Amino acid sequence: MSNNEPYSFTFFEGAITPITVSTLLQSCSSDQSAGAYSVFFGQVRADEIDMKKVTAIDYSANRELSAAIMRQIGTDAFKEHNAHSVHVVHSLGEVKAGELCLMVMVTCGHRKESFAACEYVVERLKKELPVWGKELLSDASYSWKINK
Amino acid sequence: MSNNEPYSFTFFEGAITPITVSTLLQSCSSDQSAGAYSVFFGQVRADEIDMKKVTAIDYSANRELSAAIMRQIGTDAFKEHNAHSVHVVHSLGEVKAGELCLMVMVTCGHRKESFAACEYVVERLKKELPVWGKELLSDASYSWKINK
Amino acid sequence: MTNVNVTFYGVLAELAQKPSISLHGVSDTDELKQQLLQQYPDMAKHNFIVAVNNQLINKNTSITNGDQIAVMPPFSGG
Amino acid sequence: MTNVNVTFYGVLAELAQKPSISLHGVSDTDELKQQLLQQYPDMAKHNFIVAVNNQLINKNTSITNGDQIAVMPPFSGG
Repeated sequence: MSNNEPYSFTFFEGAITPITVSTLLQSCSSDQSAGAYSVFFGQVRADEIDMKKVTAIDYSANRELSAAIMRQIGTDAFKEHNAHSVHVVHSLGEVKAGELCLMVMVTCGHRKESFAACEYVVERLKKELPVWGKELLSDASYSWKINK
Repeated sequence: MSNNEPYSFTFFEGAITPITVSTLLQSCSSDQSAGAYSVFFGQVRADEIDMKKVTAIDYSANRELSAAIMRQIGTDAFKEHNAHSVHVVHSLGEVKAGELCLMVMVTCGHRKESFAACEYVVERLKKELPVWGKELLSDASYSWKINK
Repeated sequence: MTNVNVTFYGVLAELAQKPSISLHGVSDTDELKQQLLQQYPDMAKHNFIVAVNNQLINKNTSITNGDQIAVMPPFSGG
Repeated sequence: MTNVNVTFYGVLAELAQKPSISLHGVSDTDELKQQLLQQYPDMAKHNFIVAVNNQLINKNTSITNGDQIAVMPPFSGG
Protein backbone atom coordinates (compact mmCIF):
# COMPACT_ATOMS: atom_id res chain seq x y z
CA MET A 1 0.00 0.00 0.00
CA SER A 2 2.84 2.36 0.72
CA ASN A 3 5.03 1.95 -2.29
CA ASN A 4 5.71 4.41 -5.07
CA GLU A 5 3.47 2.71 -7.62
CA PRO A 6 0.82 5.06 -8.97
CA TYR A 7 -1.91 2.51 -8.25
CA SER A 8 -2.73 0.39 -5.24
CA PHE A 9 -5.77 -1.34 -3.83
CA THR A 10 -5.72 -2.98 -0.43
CA PHE A 11 -8.18 -4.71 1.82
CA PHE A 12 -7.36 -3.81 5.41
CA GLU A 13 -8.47 -5.92 8.39
CA GLY A 14 -10.58 -3.69 10.65
CA ALA A 15 -10.71 0.10 10.79
CA ILE A 16 -8.38 2.27 8.71
CA THR A 17 -6.08 4.25 11.01
CA PRO A 18 -4.54 7.71 10.65
CA ILE A 19 -1.18 5.93 10.37
CA THR A 20 -2.33 4.19 7.18
CA VAL A 21 -3.27 7.60 5.88
CA SER A 22 -0.01 9.38 6.56
CA THR A 23 2.00 6.48 5.17
CA LEU A 24 0.05 6.69 1.95
CA LEU A 25 0.44 10.46 1.75
CA GLN A 26 4.17 10.23 2.18
CA SER A 27 4.47 7.68 -0.59
CA CYS A 28 3.09 10.16 -3.12
CA SER A 29 5.27 13.16 -2.43
CA SER A 30 7.90 12.08 -4.93
CA ASP A 31 5.64 13.22 -7.77
CA GLN A 32 6.56 16.89 -8.05
CA SER A 33 4.22 17.46 -10.97
CA ALA A 34 1.19 16.64 -8.80
CA GLY A 35 -0.29 19.80 -7.36
CA ALA A 36 -3.49 18.37 -5.96
CA TYR A 37 -4.47 15.45 -3.76
CA SER A 38 -8.13 14.69 -3.26
CA VAL A 39 -8.83 12.21 -0.53
CA PHE A 40 -12.11 10.69 0.53
CA PHE A 41 -12.70 8.82 3.78
CA GLY A 42 -15.80 6.85 4.53
CA GLN A 43 -16.67 6.54 8.22
CA VAL A 44 -19.23 4.16 9.70
CA ARG A 45 -22.20 6.27 10.80
CA ALA A 46 -24.22 5.49 13.94
CA ASP A 47 -27.43 5.55 11.86
CA GLU A 48 -30.76 4.51 13.29
CA ILE A 49 -32.57 1.58 11.65
CA ASP A 50 -36.03 0.76 13.08
CA MET A 51 -35.17 2.53 16.36
CA LYS A 52 -31.91 0.57 16.69
CA LYS A 53 -28.48 2.12 16.36
CA VAL A 54 -25.79 0.87 14.00
CA THR A 55 -22.85 0.00 16.26
CA ALA A 56 -20.54 -1.42 13.58
CA ILE A 57 -20.41 -2.75 10.04
CA ASP A 58 -18.95 -6.17 9.29
CA TYR A 59 -17.52 -6.13 5.76
CA SER A 60 -16.95 -9.11 3.49
CA ALA A 61 -15.81 -9.16 -0.12
CA ASN A 62 -15.15 -11.18 -3.20
CA ARG A 63 -11.48 -10.28 -3.01
CA GLU A 64 -10.26 -11.56 -6.36
CA LEU A 65 -13.07 -9.99 -8.34
CA SER A 66 -12.71 -6.74 -6.33
CA ALA A 67 -9.05 -6.54 -7.30
CA ALA A 68 -9.89 -6.93 -11.01
CA ILE A 69 -12.75 -4.40 -10.93
CA MET A 70 -10.84 -1.84 -8.89
CA ARG A 71 -7.91 -2.04 -11.29
CA GLN A 72 -10.27 -1.27 -14.17
CA ILE A 73 -11.70 1.72 -12.30
CA GLY A 74 -8.16 2.94 -11.61
CA THR A 75 -7.15 2.54 -15.25
CA ASP A 76 -10.20 4.55 -16.32
CA ALA A 77 -9.36 7.29 -13.79
CA PHE A 78 -5.85 7.58 -15.24
CA LYS A 79 -7.19 7.80 -18.79
CA GLU A 80 -10.35 9.83 -18.38
CA HIS A 81 -9.41 12.10 -15.46
CA ASN A 82 -5.65 12.60 -15.84
CA ALA A 83 -5.00 10.98 -12.48
CA HIS A 84 -1.31 10.72 -11.60
CA SER A 85 -2.04 8.17 -8.88
CA VAL A 86 -5.00 6.28 -7.44
CA HIS A 87 -4.85 4.54 -4.07
CA VAL A 88 -7.74 2.74 -2.44
CA VAL A 89 -7.99 1.04 0.95
CA HIS A 90 -11.19 -0.74 2.00
CA SER A 91 -11.78 -2.38 5.36
CA LEU A 92 -12.78 -6.00 5.84
CA GLY A 93 -14.29 -7.40 9.02
CA GLU A 94 -15.72 -5.28 11.78
CA VAL A 95 -15.47 -1.48 11.77
CA LYS A 96 -17.17 0.37 14.63
CA ALA A 97 -19.30 3.52 14.31
CA GLY A 98 -16.96 6.51 14.19
CA GLU A 99 -14.17 4.49 12.57
CA LEU A 100 -12.92 4.69 8.98
CA CYS A 101 -13.84 1.95 6.50
CA LEU A 102 -12.77 3.44 3.15
CA MET A 103 -10.01 5.66 1.87
CA VAL A 104 -9.60 6.85 -1.70
CA MET A 105 -6.69 9.08 -2.61
CA VAL A 106 -6.19 10.54 -6.07
CA THR A 107 -3.42 12.87 -7.16
CA CYS A 108 -3.58 15.07 -10.24
CA GLY A 109 -1.75 18.01 -11.69
CA HIS A 110 -4.48 20.48 -10.79
CA ARG A 111 -7.25 20.75 -8.25
CA LYS A 112 -10.31 20.60 -10.49
CA GLU A 113 -9.11 17.37 -12.09
CA SER A 114 -8.47 15.90 -8.66
CA PHE A 115 -11.98 16.70 -7.37
CA ALA A 116 -13.55 15.08 -10.43
CA ALA A 117 -11.24 12.07 -10.40
CA CYS A 118 -11.75 11.33 -6.70
CA GLU A 119 -15.53 11.57 -6.93
CA TYR A 120 -15.44 9.36 -10.04
CA VAL A 121 -13.48 6.62 -8.26
CA VAL A 122 -15.65 6.75 -5.12
CA GLU A 123 -18.93 6.63 -7.04
CA ARG A 124 -17.78 3.75 -9.23
CA LEU A 125 -16.42 1.64 -6.42
CA LYS A 126 -19.60 2.11 -4.37
CA LYS A 127 -21.55 0.69 -7.31
CA GLU A 128 -19.15 -1.86 -8.75
CA LEU A 129 -16.98 -3.33 -6.01
CA PRO A 130 -18.21 -6.75 -4.81
CA VAL A 131 -18.16 -5.86 -1.11
CA TRP A 132 -20.97 -6.32 1.40
CA GLY A 133 -21.67 -4.58 4.66
CA LYS A 134 -23.62 -6.20 7.47
CA GLU A 135 -24.85 -3.51 9.84
CA LEU A 136 -24.61 -4.71 13.43
CA LEU A 137 -27.31 -3.13 15.57
CA SER A 138 -27.50 -2.14 19.23
CA ASP A 139 -29.85 -5.02 20.13
CA ALA A 140 -27.43 -7.62 18.66
CA SER A 141 -29.55 -8.07 15.53
CA TYR A 142 -28.24 -7.05 12.12
CA SER A 143 -29.30 -5.73 8.77
CA TRP A 144 -27.61 -6.07 5.36
CA LYS A 145 -26.53 -2.63 4.14
CA ILE A 146 -28.04 -1.30 0.92
CA ASN A 147 -26.11 1.28 -1.13
CA LYS A 148 -28.06 4.17 -2.61
CA MET B 1 -5.78 22.87 15.13
CA SER B 2 -6.42 19.49 16.74
CA ASN B 3 -9.32 20.22 19.03
CA ASN B 4 -12.89 19.03 18.78
CA GLU B 5 -14.28 22.33 17.51
CA PRO B 6 -16.07 21.92 14.20
CA TYR B 7 -14.09 24.80 12.70
CA SER B 8 -10.43 25.67 12.67
CA PHE B 9 -8.08 27.69 10.53
CA THR B 10 -4.35 27.67 11.10
CA PHE B 11 -1.30 29.14 9.44
CA PHE B 12 1.52 26.63 9.68
CA GLU B 13 5.20 27.61 9.41
CA GLY B 14 6.68 25.68 6.48
CA ALA B 15 5.39 22.51 4.84
CA ILE B 16 2.36 20.65 6.19
CA THR B 17 3.41 17.21 7.39
CA PRO B 18 1.55 13.88 7.45
CA ILE B 19 1.54 14.21 11.25
CA THR B 20 -0.57 17.36 11.00
CA VAL B 21 -2.95 15.41 8.84
CA SER B 22 -3.43 12.41 11.09
CA THR B 23 -3.86 14.62 14.15
CA LEU B 24 -6.63 16.49 12.40
CA LEU B 25 -8.30 13.28 11.24
CA GLN B 26 -8.31 11.86 14.74
CA SER B 27 -9.91 14.99 16.16
CA CYS B 28 -12.99 14.47 13.99
CA SER B 29 -13.77 10.84 14.76
CA SER B 30 -15.99 11.76 17.70
CA ASP B 31 -18.75 12.79 15.29
CA GLN B 32 -20.51 9.49 14.65
CA SER B 33 -23.10 11.10 12.39
CA ALA B 34 -20.42 12.07 9.87
CA GLY B 35 -20.13 9.43 7.17
CA ALA B 36 -17.87 11.28 4.78
CA TYR B 37 -14.60 13.19 4.96
CA SER B 38 -13.40 15.04 1.90
CA VAL B 39 -9.86 16.26 2.14
CA PHE B 40 -7.87 18.36 -0.29
CA PHE B 41 -4.12 18.83 -0.20
CA GLY B 42 -2.27 21.35 -2.28
CA GLN B 43 1.33 20.47 -3.10
CA VAL B 44 3.93 22.83 -4.54
CA ARG B 45 4.49 21.77 -8.14
CA ALA B 46 7.92 21.92 -9.80
CA ASP B 47 6.43 23.92 -12.68
CA GLU B 48 8.57 25.48 -15.39
CA ILE B 49 8.44 29.26 -15.78
CA ASP B 50 10.50 30.70 -18.66
CA MET B 51 12.67 27.58 -18.72
CA LYS B 52 13.34 27.83 -14.98
CA LYS B 53 12.00 25.36 -12.44
CA VAL B 54 9.98 26.34 -9.39
CA THR B 55 12.00 25.02 -6.45
CA ALA B 56 9.78 26.40 -3.66
CA ILE B 57 7.03 28.89 -2.87
CA ASP B 58 7.47 31.47 -0.14
CA TYR B 59 4.03 32.30 1.31
CA SER B 60 3.05 35.48 3.11
CA ALA B 61 -0.38 36.54 4.32
CA ASN B 62 -2.51 39.21 5.86
CA ARG B 63 -3.15 36.99 8.84
CA GLU B 64 -5.88 38.92 10.60
CA LEU B 65 -7.93 39.50 7.48
CA SER B 66 -7.38 35.85 6.43
CA ALA B 67 -8.82 34.67 9.75
CA ALA B 68 -11.95 36.81 9.27
CA ILE B 69 -12.49 35.77 5.64
CA MET B 70 -11.84 32.09 6.28
CA ARG B 71 -14.34 32.10 9.14
CA GLN B 72 -16.96 33.52 6.79
CA ILE B 73 -16.23 30.82 4.20
CA GLY B 74 -16.52 28.19 6.94
CA THR B 75 -19.83 29.59 8.16
CA ASP B 76 -21.18 29.52 4.60
CA ALA B 77 -20.03 25.90 4.17
CA PHE B 78 -21.92 24.89 7.32
CA LYS B 79 -25.07 26.66 6.15
CA GLU B 80 -25.08 25.99 2.42
CA HIS B 81 -23.40 22.59 2.26
CA ASN B 82 -24.42 20.88 5.51
CA ALA B 83 -20.81 20.63 6.63
CA HIS B 84 -20.37 19.08 10.07
CA SER B 85 -16.82 20.40 10.31
CA VAL B 86 -14.40 22.52 8.30
CA HIS B 87 -10.67 22.55 9.02
CA VAL B 88 -8.11 24.50 7.03
CA VAL B 89 -4.33 24.64 7.34
CA HIS B 90 -2.27 26.92 5.08
CA SER B 91 1.51 27.16 5.07
CA LEU B 92 3.45 30.36 5.59
CA GLY B 93 7.10 30.83 4.65
CA GLU B 94 8.99 28.50 2.38
CA VAL B 95 7.50 25.25 1.08
CA LYS B 96 9.62 23.20 -1.33
CA ALA B 97 8.40 21.53 -4.53
CA GLY B 98 6.84 18.20 -3.59
CA GLU B 99 5.76 19.47 -0.16
CA LEU B 100 2.24 20.25 1.04
CA CYS B 101 1.14 23.88 1.41
CA LEU B 102 -2.62 23.58 1.92
CA MET B 103 -4.99 21.19 3.61
CA VAL B 104 -8.77 21.49 3.64
CA MET B 105 -10.83 18.89 5.44
CA VAL B 106 -14.61 18.88 5.45
CA THR B 107 -16.87 16.32 7.10
CA CYS B 108 -20.51 15.80 6.18
CA GLY B 109 -23.22 13.23 6.73
CA HIS B 110 -22.98 11.86 3.20
CA ARG B 111 -20.40 11.66 0.47
CA LYS B 112 -22.00 13.85 -2.18
CA GLU B 113 -22.37 16.73 0.27
CA SER B 114 -18.75 16.33 1.31
CA PHE B 115 -17.42 16.49 -2.27
CA ALA B 116 -19.40 19.66 -2.93
CA ALA B 117 -18.51 21.27 0.40
CA CYS B 118 -14.79 20.60 0.08
CA GLU B 119 -14.61 21.94 -3.47
CA TYR B 120 -16.61 24.99 -2.36
CA VAL B 121 -14.18 25.80 0.46
CA VAL B 122 -11.07 25.26 -1.72
CA GLU B 123 -12.37 27.39 -4.59
CA ARG B 124 -13.42 30.22 -2.31
CA LEU B 125 -10.21 30.33 -0.31
CA LYS B 126 -8.12 30.32 -3.51
CA LYS B 127 -10.00 33.44 -4.61
CA GLU B 128 -10.64 35.23 -1.34
CA LEU B 129 -7.85 34.50 1.13
CA PRO B 130 -5.28 37.32 1.34
CA VAL B 131 -2.24 35.08 0.89
CA TRP B 132 0.59 35.54 -1.62
CA GLY B 133 2.98 33.03 -3.08
CA LYS B 134 6.42 34.01 -4.32
CA GLU B 135 7.72 31.29 -6.61
CA LEU B 136 11.43 30.74 -6.05
CA LEU B 137 13.14 29.62 -9.24
CA SER B 138 16.12 27.39 -9.95
CA ASP B 139 18.35 30.33 -10.99
CA ALA B 140 17.70 32.14 -7.67
CA SER B 141 15.28 34.58 -9.30
CA TYR B 142 11.61 34.60 -8.41
CA SER B 143 8.16 35.26 -9.78
CA TRP B 144 4.97 36.25 -7.95
CA LYS B 145 2.39 33.49 -8.29
CA ILE B 146 -0.88 34.25 -10.08
CA ASN B 147 -3.99 32.20 -9.26
CA LYS B 148 -6.21 31.12 -12.13
CA MET C 1 -20.96 -33.85 -16.95
CA THR C 2 -19.98 -30.42 -15.74
CA ASN C 3 -18.88 -30.09 -12.14
CA VAL C 4 -18.48 -26.52 -10.87
CA ASN C 5 -17.73 -24.71 -7.65
CA VAL C 6 -20.27 -22.09 -6.59
CA THR C 7 -19.30 -19.51 -3.96
CA PHE C 8 -21.94 -17.44 -2.19
CA TYR C 9 -21.49 -13.94 -0.79
CA GLY C 10 -23.26 -11.64 1.65
CA VAL C 11 -26.85 -12.51 2.49
CA LEU C 12 -26.76 -15.38 -0.05
CA ALA C 13 -24.00 -17.16 1.89
CA GLU C 14 -26.21 -16.80 4.93
CA LEU C 15 -29.17 -18.37 3.12
CA ALA C 16 -27.03 -21.20 1.75
CA GLN C 17 -25.65 -21.71 5.27
CA LYS C 18 -22.25 -22.38 3.78
CA PRO C 19 -19.76 -20.33 1.75
CA SER C 20 -19.63 -22.67 -1.26
CA ILE C 21 -21.08 -25.80 -2.84
CA SER C 22 -20.33 -28.10 -5.76
CA LEU C 23 -22.95 -28.34 -8.48
CA HIS C 24 -23.19 -31.05 -11.12
CA GLY C 25 -24.80 -31.06 -14.51
CA VAL C 26 -25.63 -27.39 -15.01
CA SER C 27 -24.76 -26.29 -18.52
CA ASP C 28 -25.38 -22.56 -18.34
CA THR C 29 -26.00 -19.77 -15.82
CA ASP C 30 -29.79 -19.75 -16.28
CA GLU C 31 -29.88 -23.42 -15.34
CA LEU C 32 -27.61 -22.64 -12.41
CA LYS C 33 -30.02 -20.03 -11.09
CA GLN C 34 -32.99 -22.37 -11.43
CA GLN C 35 -31.19 -25.07 -9.54
CA LEU C 36 -30.15 -22.67 -6.76
CA LEU C 37 -33.72 -21.39 -6.34
CA GLN C 38 -34.98 -24.95 -6.09
CA GLN C 39 -32.37 -25.78 -3.47
CA TYR C 40 -32.71 -22.43 -1.60
CA PRO C 41 -36.19 -20.98 -2.18
CA ASP C 42 -35.45 -17.95 0.07
CA MET C 43 -32.90 -16.73 -2.47
CA ALA C 44 -35.80 -15.73 -4.73
CA LYS C 45 -36.16 -12.54 -2.69
CA HIS C 46 -32.74 -11.32 -3.84
CA ASN C 47 -31.18 -10.17 -7.07
CA PHE C 48 -28.22 -12.25 -8.16
CA ILE C 49 -25.04 -10.97 -9.67
CA VAL C 50 -23.09 -13.82 -11.22
CA ALA C 51 -19.42 -14.01 -12.15
CA VAL C 52 -17.87 -16.92 -14.02
CA ASN C 53 -14.10 -17.22 -13.50
CA ASN C 54 -13.99 -13.63 -12.19
CA GLN C 55 -15.85 -12.23 -15.19
CA LEU C 56 -19.16 -10.59 -14.42
CA ILE C 57 -21.83 -11.89 -16.75
CA ASN C 58 -25.02 -10.11 -17.76
CA LYS C 59 -26.61 -12.65 -20.06
CA ASN C 60 -27.03 -16.40 -20.05
CA THR C 61 -23.54 -17.91 -20.31
CA SER C 62 -22.49 -21.51 -20.82
CA ILE C 63 -20.67 -23.24 -18.01
CA THR C 64 -17.68 -25.52 -18.49
CA ASN C 65 -16.39 -28.22 -16.20
CA GLY C 66 -14.21 -26.71 -13.45
CA ASP C 67 -15.55 -23.15 -13.71
CA GLN C 68 -15.44 -21.00 -10.59
CA ILE C 69 -18.80 -19.34 -10.12
CA ALA C 70 -19.57 -16.48 -7.74
CA VAL C 71 -23.19 -15.80 -6.81
CA MET C 72 -23.52 -12.36 -5.23
CA PRO C 73 -26.25 -10.06 -3.93
CA PRO C 74 -26.16 -6.33 -4.82
CA PHE C 75 -22.95 -4.67 -3.61
CA SER C 76 -22.84 -2.45 -0.55
CA GLY C 77 -19.22 -1.52 0.03
CA GLY C 78 -17.81 1.78 1.25
CA MET D 1 -5.62 65.84 10.12
CA THR D 2 -5.95 62.10 9.60
CA ASN D 3 -2.94 59.94 10.33
CA VAL D 4 -3.21 56.33 9.21
CA ASN D 5 -1.05 53.25 9.07
CA VAL D 6 -0.75 51.60 5.66
CA THR D 7 0.53 48.03 5.42
CA PHE D 8 1.68 46.57 2.09
CA TYR D 9 1.57 42.94 1.05
CA GLY D 10 3.14 40.73 -1.57
CA VAL D 11 4.72 42.47 -4.55
CA LEU D 12 3.48 45.84 -3.23
CA ALA D 13 5.58 45.48 -0.05
CA GLU D 14 8.50 44.81 -2.33
CA LEU D 15 7.85 47.97 -4.36
CA ALA D 16 7.39 50.05 -1.20
CA GLN D 17 10.62 48.55 0.12
CA LYS D 18 9.08 48.41 3.57
CA PRO D 19 6.12 46.58 5.10
CA SER D 20 4.25 49.68 6.28
CA ILE D 21 4.21 53.47 6.26
CA SER D 22 2.31 56.29 7.98
CA LEU D 23 0.25 58.56 5.78
CA HIS D 24 -1.09 61.99 6.74
CA GLY D 25 -3.99 63.95 5.40
CA VAL D 26 -5.73 61.41 3.21
CA SER D 27 -9.48 61.59 3.70
CA ASP D 28 -10.67 58.65 1.61
CA THR D 29 -9.35 55.55 -0.16
CA ASP D 30 -9.30 57.16 -3.62
CA GLU D 31 -7.00 59.87 -2.27
CA LEU D 32 -4.93 57.16 -0.60
CA LYS D 33 -4.41 55.37 -3.90
CA GLN D 34 -3.44 58.57 -5.68
CA GLN D 35 -0.90 59.41 -3.01
CA LEU D 36 0.58 55.89 -3.14
CA LEU D 37 0.92 56.01 -6.92
CA GLN D 38 2.70 59.35 -6.66
CA GLN D 39 5.07 57.98 -4.06
CA TYR D 40 5.54 54.57 -5.77
CA PRO D 41 4.91 54.94 -9.51
CA ASP D 42 5.71 51.24 -10.15
CA MET D 43 2.59 50.26 -8.21
CA ALA D 44 0.52 51.47 -11.17
CA LYS D 45 1.21 48.12 -12.86
CA HIS D 46 -0.76 46.27 -10.18
CA ASN D 47 -4.36 46.02 -9.10
CA PHE D 48 -4.94 47.08 -5.51
CA ILE D 49 -7.25 45.40 -3.06
CA VAL D 50 -7.80 47.66 -0.06
CA ALA D 51 -9.05 46.79 3.43
CA VAL D 52 -9.84 49.37 6.10
CA ASN D 53 -9.73 47.97 9.63
CA ASN D 54 -9.93 44.41 8.24
CA GLN D 55 -12.98 45.17 6.08
CA LEU D 56 -12.48 44.74 2.36
CA ILE D 57 -13.77 47.79 0.52
CA ASN D 58 -14.94 47.91 -3.07
CA LYS D 59 -15.87 51.57 -3.43
CA ASN D 60 -14.38 54.85 -2.29
CA THR D 61 -14.50 54.88 1.51
CA SER D 62 -13.72 57.67 3.94
CA ILE D 63 -10.71 57.29 6.19
CA THR D 64 -10.68 58.24 9.86
CA ASN D 65 -7.70 59.07 12.03
CA GLY D 66 -6.05 55.90 13.34
CA ASP D 67 -7.48 53.57 10.68
CA GLN D 68 -5.46 50.47 9.79
CA ILE D 69 -5.22 50.17 6.03
CA ALA D 70 -4.07 47.12 4.08
CA VAL D 71 -2.99 47.55 0.47
CA MET D 72 -2.84 44.19 -1.26
CA PRO D 73 -2.17 42.79 -4.74
CA PRO D 74 -4.44 40.02 -6.12
CA PHE D 75 -4.38 36.94 -3.89
CA SER D 76 -2.43 33.81 -4.81
CA GLY D 77 -2.74 31.43 -1.89
CA GLY D 78 -3.09 27.66 -1.94
